[in-house]
Amino acid sequence: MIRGAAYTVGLMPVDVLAEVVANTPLAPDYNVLTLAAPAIAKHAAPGQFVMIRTAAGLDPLLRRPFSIFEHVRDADGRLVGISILNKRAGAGTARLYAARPGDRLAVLGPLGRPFVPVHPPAEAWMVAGGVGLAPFASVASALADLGTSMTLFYGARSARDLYYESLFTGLGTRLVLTTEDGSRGEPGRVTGPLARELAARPADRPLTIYACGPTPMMRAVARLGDTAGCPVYVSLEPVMGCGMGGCYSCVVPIRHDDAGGTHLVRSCVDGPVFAAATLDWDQLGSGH
Amino acid sequence: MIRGAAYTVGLMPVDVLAEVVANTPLAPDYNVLTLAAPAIAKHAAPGQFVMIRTAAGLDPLLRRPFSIFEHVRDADGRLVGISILNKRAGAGTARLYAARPGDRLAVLGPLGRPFVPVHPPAEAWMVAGGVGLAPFASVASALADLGTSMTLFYGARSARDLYYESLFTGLGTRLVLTTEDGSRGEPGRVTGPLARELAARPADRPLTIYACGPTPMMRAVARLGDTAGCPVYVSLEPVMGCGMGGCYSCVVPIRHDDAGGTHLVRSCVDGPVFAAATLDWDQLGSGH
Amino acid sequence: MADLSVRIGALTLRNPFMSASGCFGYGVEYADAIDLASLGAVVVKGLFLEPREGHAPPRIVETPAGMINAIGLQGIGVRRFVAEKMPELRRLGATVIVNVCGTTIDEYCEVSRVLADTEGVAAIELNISCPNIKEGGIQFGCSLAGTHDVVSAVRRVTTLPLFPKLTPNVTDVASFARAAEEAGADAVSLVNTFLAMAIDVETRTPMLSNVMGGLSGPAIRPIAVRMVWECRQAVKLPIIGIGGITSARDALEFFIAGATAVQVGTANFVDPFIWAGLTAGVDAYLDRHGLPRVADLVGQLQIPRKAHV
Amino acid sequence: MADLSVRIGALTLRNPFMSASGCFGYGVEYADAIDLASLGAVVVKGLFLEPREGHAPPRIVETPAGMINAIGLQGIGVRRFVAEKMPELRRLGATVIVNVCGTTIDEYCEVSRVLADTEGVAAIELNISCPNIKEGGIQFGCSLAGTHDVVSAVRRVTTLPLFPKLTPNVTDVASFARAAEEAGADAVSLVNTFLAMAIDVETRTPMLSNVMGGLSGPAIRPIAVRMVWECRQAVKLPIIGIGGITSARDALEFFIAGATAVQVGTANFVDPFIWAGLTAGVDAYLDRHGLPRVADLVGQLQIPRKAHV
Ligand SMILES: Cc1cc2nc3c(=O)[nH]c(=O)nc-3n(C[C@H](O)[C@H](O)[C@H](O)COP(=O)(O)OP(=O)(O)OC[C@H]3O[C@@H](n4cnc5c(N)ncnc54)[C@H](O)[C@@H]3O)c2cc1C
Ligand SMILES: Cc1cc2nc3c(=O)[nH]c(=O)nc-3n(C[C@H](O)[C@H](O)[C@H](O)COP(=O)(O)OP(=O)(O)OC[C@H]3O[C@@H](n4cnc5c(N)ncnc54)[C@H](O)[C@@H]3O)c2cc1C
Ligand SMILES: Cc1cc2nc3c(=O)[nH]c(=O)nc-3n(C[C@H](O)[C@H](O)[C@H](O)COP(=O)(O)O)c2cc1C
Ligand SMILES: Cc1cc2nc3c(=O)[nH]c(=O)nc-3n(C[C@H](O)[C@H](O)[C@H](O)COP(=O)(O)O)c2cc1C
Ligand code: FES
Ligand code: FES
Repeated sequence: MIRGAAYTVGLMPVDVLAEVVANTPLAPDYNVLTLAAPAIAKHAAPGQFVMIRTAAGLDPLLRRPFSIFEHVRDADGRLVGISILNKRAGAGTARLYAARPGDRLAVLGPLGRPFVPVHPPAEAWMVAGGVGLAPFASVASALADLGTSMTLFYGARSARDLYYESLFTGLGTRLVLTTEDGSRGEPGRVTGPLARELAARPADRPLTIYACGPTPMMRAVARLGDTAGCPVYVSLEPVMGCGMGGCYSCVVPIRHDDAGGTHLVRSCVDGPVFAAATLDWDQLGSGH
Repeated sequence: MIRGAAYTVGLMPVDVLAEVVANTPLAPDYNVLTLAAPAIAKHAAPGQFVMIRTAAGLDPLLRRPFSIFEHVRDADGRLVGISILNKRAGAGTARLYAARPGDRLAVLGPLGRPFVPVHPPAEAWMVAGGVGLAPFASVASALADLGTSMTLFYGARSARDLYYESLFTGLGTRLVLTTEDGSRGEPGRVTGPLARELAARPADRPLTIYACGPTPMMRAVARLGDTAGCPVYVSLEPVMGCGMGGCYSCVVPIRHDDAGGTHLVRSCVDGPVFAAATLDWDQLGSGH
Repeated sequence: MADLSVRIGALTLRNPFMSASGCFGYGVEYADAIDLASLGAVVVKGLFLEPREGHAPPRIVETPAGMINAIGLQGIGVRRFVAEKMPELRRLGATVIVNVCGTTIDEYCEVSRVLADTEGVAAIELNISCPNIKEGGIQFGCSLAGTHDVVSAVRRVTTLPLFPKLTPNVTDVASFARAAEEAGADAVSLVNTFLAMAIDVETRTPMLSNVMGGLSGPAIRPIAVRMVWECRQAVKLPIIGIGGITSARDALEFFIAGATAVQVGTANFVDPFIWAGLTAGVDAYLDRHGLPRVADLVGQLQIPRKAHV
Repeated sequence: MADLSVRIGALTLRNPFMSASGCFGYGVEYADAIDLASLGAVVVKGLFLEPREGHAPPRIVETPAGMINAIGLQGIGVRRFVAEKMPELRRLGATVIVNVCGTTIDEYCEVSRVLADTEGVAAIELNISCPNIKEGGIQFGCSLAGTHDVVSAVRRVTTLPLFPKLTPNVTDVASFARAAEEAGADAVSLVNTFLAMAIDVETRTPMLSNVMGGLSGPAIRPIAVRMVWECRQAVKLPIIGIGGITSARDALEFFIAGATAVQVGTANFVDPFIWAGLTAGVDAYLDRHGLPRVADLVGQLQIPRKAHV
C-alpha cells in the first residue's frame, strides 16, 4: 500500500506499508532491515532519511528517523527497496531489531536534504562513527558513479562493531579504520588518522569531507576541516517528531550573522545534512 | 520465564511468558493459539481462563481473558501447554490472530471457578454458541474421564463456523449441530433442538446443563433448564480489567433474596462459571 | 457521499477536519504532499507580533500514547507570515485560520488587526492556553476575567470569526467556554495541551529544556472528549474539538460529544496523509447510519436510562 | 542492597511501593499470589460507613495507554471491612492504609473513628477526589475550603497518619496541597483519576453506564509527575506519588520529582507480580548510582542552566 502517491509532485515523500524482506543481525545491537519500498528507493538521494512506525498500536507513538542505508535491487537490477542500518537504542529500535520477514512497517520518505557528492578532480573523504556509517553506503555509491576518488574513515568501539567493509571496498573506497579498544585498525578515535592525513595532504587538491556520527565527533571534524580549509558536510541526528517540518522539534542553531547571533532551523527540512561552517557548534547540544 | 511461582500456594495463578508454539487459522475470524505453558496447564480445571497480554507496548494496555481450550500434550503424553480458541473482535484479539510461532505472550492463569463435571449416572449436556465452544474441550475431556454420557449442542452462523467436531466425537460426545443459515445441521438457533430434546427426555434421568455463548442464548438455556428442573451452569464473559478480583469491573447481578434484590459479584473470582439459577437474568446486560 | 460541510458561525468549511496549530507548520510545508484545499481549514502555527526563537532543544519527548512539547512558539511573527506565507496559502486555495498569541492584550489586538487587514484569513484562533510561555497565553486562559478581557478586546478590533482556544488545565472548563461566549466569541477550540513533565532518571534532569511542556496525543483524548461534552451543555457556541484524534472513529467521538469540527495535531506527525482517511471514514459511517450530513451528528450522544445492572 | 525504607510522618514503610486504592481489592484477593508484607503498604479499596453497590456495568473501558473506570466505590462498608478483612490482613503482616470516603464531613469522621479504634490500621487516606460519585468526594476535593474542612475535621477525631488524596482535576493542585498541609495532614497522595469519557460511536452512547469516569494508567503519568513536582515546591509534607507507574523507571521519575513513596494502580491489573521487579529495579538503580537510601532521591531533580540551544 502506498499512500500519498496521488498527491505527490516531484520528489515529495510517500508513505509505504513496506514488507520486511530480510532482517540481518550484525551484532547484539545492530541489524540491517531490508524493506520493499521501490517508490521510496526510486527518489532517494544519498543522506536522505525515512520515518518508520515501529508499533502497530499507539506505543511507541511517533515514527523514528533512519538514514537510507542501501538502495536494494533485485537480480535484474531493478530497484525494489531500501535497507536501514539499525542500532538498538530504546523501545522503537528494539522493535526494528526484532522485526521479522513478512512484517509490514509504515515507511515515510525520502525526506530531508541530501549529501551532494563532489565530482572529480575533487576528492571525497567520508567520516563515520558507529551507526553514523548509515548514510555512507549511498554516498559512496553515488561518488563511485561520478568516478570520485574516496576514502572512508570509519571508527567504532571494537572490531566486531565495524560492518560492511567489503561494500565500500567493492566501490573502490579506501578504508581507514579505527577502534577504541584497538582490536582492529588504529587504536583510538577516527579523528586521529583524519587529522594526520589532513595535515599531510597536498594543499592544492580540492577535498570535501562528509561526516556522520556522535555530535562531539562531528564537531571535531568540522574544526579540522575548517583549519584545513576544506568544506565539511555533516548529517545531524536530533530528536524528530514529524520529519516533515510540521513540529519544530528538530531545530539546530545556525549562525546567522558574524556577530555570533544564532537562529534555530529545522533539521528535517533544512537538513539533516548541513554545511558544518553554517552551524553554531558551541550551541549545538552534545546529542542524545 | 515463570513469575509468581515462588509465591504460589496451591492452585494460585502464575504468570508465564509463553512461547507461541502454533497458530492454526480456522477462518478469517477464528484461530487456535497453542502456548507453551506447562505450569498453567498442570493446574487448569475445565472452564477456567487465562489473561493474556496482546502487545509488547502499552497499547492495548490491559490483558484479555480467554477460556482455556485444550490441554496440550507432547508425544509422550506430558502436559506442555494450553491452547485458546480466539475470535477476532478488536485490537487485542486481532493481534492474537496474527501471532506467529516463536512470539512470546504473557499468560496469567489459571483463573476463576471451573465447571464441575458431573458423574454418571447423571448425564451432561453442553450448549455452545459460536466462540462459546472454547471451555467445552476441557469439560468434555473431564466428562469422558468420568465416563459421563454427554451431548454437545453447538450452534454457529454457518457450516464453516463449526469447529473441532472430531475432537468432541473422539471423546464420545454426541453432537447436535445447528446453523443460522441452515448450511449444516438443523437450521436456526441451538436452543431449538435443546428445547425439543429437553421436552422429550425421561424426567427421572439426572441431567446437568453447561452453557457458554452470547448472553441471550445463555438466558434462554437458563430458562429452559429451569422449566425442565435441571441445574444449568453458565460461563459469563463480561469485560475484565484484572481477572484477579482487584478492580471490580467484571460484576454480574446475583439474586441475594427472594424479594428480587440483587447483589453485584465479581465474575473473575466468583465466576466466570455460575449456577444459572443464582443470576438475575433480567438485570444481566445483553453482553458485548 | 454525505454532506461533510459544517458551519462555524459565519464560516462554512468543506469538511470538519482542520490541522491543529503548531502541528502543521505554516501549512506550506505540507503543500507538496497533500492538497491543502482538501482540509476543512489549515490552522497555522501560533504567531506573535514579532518573530520568536522558541525554547532550546530538546523540545519534545515521547510518553505512553502521547508526547510532551515545549517548542516555545518559535515563529516568524505575523507580518512576515502575511508577507511570506499567505500568498502561497491563498494560491493553494487553503482556508486559513491563524492562531494568535500575545503577551499582553494589546499584542493580541495588534496581531488580530494585522490579520483583519489580510486577504484570505478565514478566522482567528486566540491562543490563550499555551503552557509553554511565561508571560501571557495560559495566564489569560486560566482566569475567567482574563479570558473575557482578551476575547472582548479582540472582538472590538475585528469582525473575523473568533475562536478562543481553551486550556484543559482548569477545574471547570465549561465556565471558560461561557466566559468566551459572553465576550463575543464565535466558537471555542478545545483542548490545548495538558501541562506535563518527564524526567531522565539517569541524569535526574528534565527531558525538556523548558522543564515542563504540554501533553498531546491519544493519551489525552478521553479527557478532551469529556470537556467537549461538558462545554456542549454549557454553551450554544460551536465547539472545535481537539485532542488525540487519530482516526475517523476518534473524530466521531468528538462530533457525538458535541464538536462541530475537529483538529488533528499529533496524529499528523505520525501520519501526514491522515486526511483522506478521516473524510472517507466519516463519510462511510454516515452512509452506514443513513445520515445525510455530518452536522446531524453533533451532540447526538444518547444517555440510556440505566436499565441493566 | 540499598535502604528502601521511607518515612511518611510517623509511619515507616519497608519500601516505598504501595498498592493504589481500588486497584488491589481489600488486599486479601492477592494474598495467595504475593506476600502482602513485601509491599510498603496495602492501600485498600475506598470505604464508606455503609456497604455500597457501586455503578452498573460496564464499569471500565480501555483507552490508549490507559483506562477509564466508574466502579462507583462498590464496597462492604467500614464495619464489615474491620470485621471480615482486617484479621487476615493483620495475620499476613500487611501494613494497611485505608482509603476513606464520605458523602458528608460527618461520614468521613465516623469512618475514621471506626478505623482509629481498629488494631493494625497504619494510616488513613482521605478520598476527597473520586470522580465517580455524585455527592461528596470530589466536591470537597475541588474546593480549597472543602479540602481544608474535611481534613481538619478528621484530624480532630484521630491521631492516625492522615493522607488526603488530591484530585488532578483542578487548576492549581499546589494550592490544595497547601490547604491539606494547613489543615493538619501528614502527607498528600496525588493523583486520583482524571475525569474522562469514551463514546461507542456505533450506538452513540457512553461506553460507561455512569457516562463519565476516571482516567488512569500510563497515559496520565506525565501530568501526575508535573503535579508532584509542583506540590514538592509548595509544601513540606511528604508526597505519595500516583499515576501510571508501570516500572522502576517510572517510580524513579516520581521520587526525583519529589514523591517519598508511590502507589501502583492500573499496572497491577496488567501485572499482579509487578512488586518484586519494582523493588529490584530501584535497588539496582541506587547501587549503580552509589546512593545508599531511596530517600536520598526524593526531590533531587536538577534544573540545568540553559547552556545549549
Ligand atoms: C536524520 C536521522 C537519521 C538517523 N539515522 C539512523 C540510522 O540510520 N540508524 C540508527 O540506528 N539510528 C538512526 N538515527 C537515530 C534513531 O532515529 C534513534 O536512535 C531512534 O529514534 C531511537 O528510538 P528508540 O525508540 O529506539 O529510542 P527511545 O526509547 O526513543 O530513546 C532512546 C535514546 O535515543 C534518543 N532518541 C530518541 N529519539 C531520538 C531521535 N529521533 N533521534 C535521535 N535520538 C533519539 C533518546 O534521547 C534516548 O537517549 C537517526 C536519527 C535521525 C534524526
Ligand atoms: C472469562 C472469559 C473468557 C473468554 N474466553 C474467550 C475465548 O475463549 N475466546 C475468545 O475469542 N474470546 C473470549 N472471551 C472474550 C474476549 O476476552 C474478548 O473478545 C476480548 O477481550 C476482546 O478484546 P479485543 O481487544 O479484541 O477487543 P476490544 O477492541 O477491546 O473490543 C471489541 C469488542 O469486544 C468487547 N470486549 C472488550 N473487552 C472485552 C472483554 N474483556 N470481555 C468481553 N468482551 C469484551 C468490546 O465491548 C467490544 O465490543 C472471553 C471473555 C471472558 C471474560
Ligand atoms: C509540537 C506542538 C506544537 C503546538 N503548538 C501550538 C500552537 O502554536 N498554538 C496552539 O494553540 N496550540 C499548539 N499546540 C497544541 C495543538 O494545537 C493541540 O491543541 C494539541 O496538540 C492537542 O491535539 P492533538 O492531541 O491532536 O495533538 C501544539 C501542539 C504540539 C504537539
Ligand atoms: C478500577 C479503579 C478503582 C479505583 N478506586 C479508587 C478508590 O476506591 N479510591 C481512590 O482513592 N482511588 C481509586 N482509584 C484511583 C487509583 O487509586 C489511582 O489514584 C489512579 O488509578 C491512578 O493511578 P494508576 O495510574 O497507577 O492507576 C481507582 C482506580 C481504578 C483504576
Ligand atoms: S521533525 Fe518536525 S519539524 Fe523537523
Ligand atoms: S476483572 Fe478485576 S475484579 Fe474481576
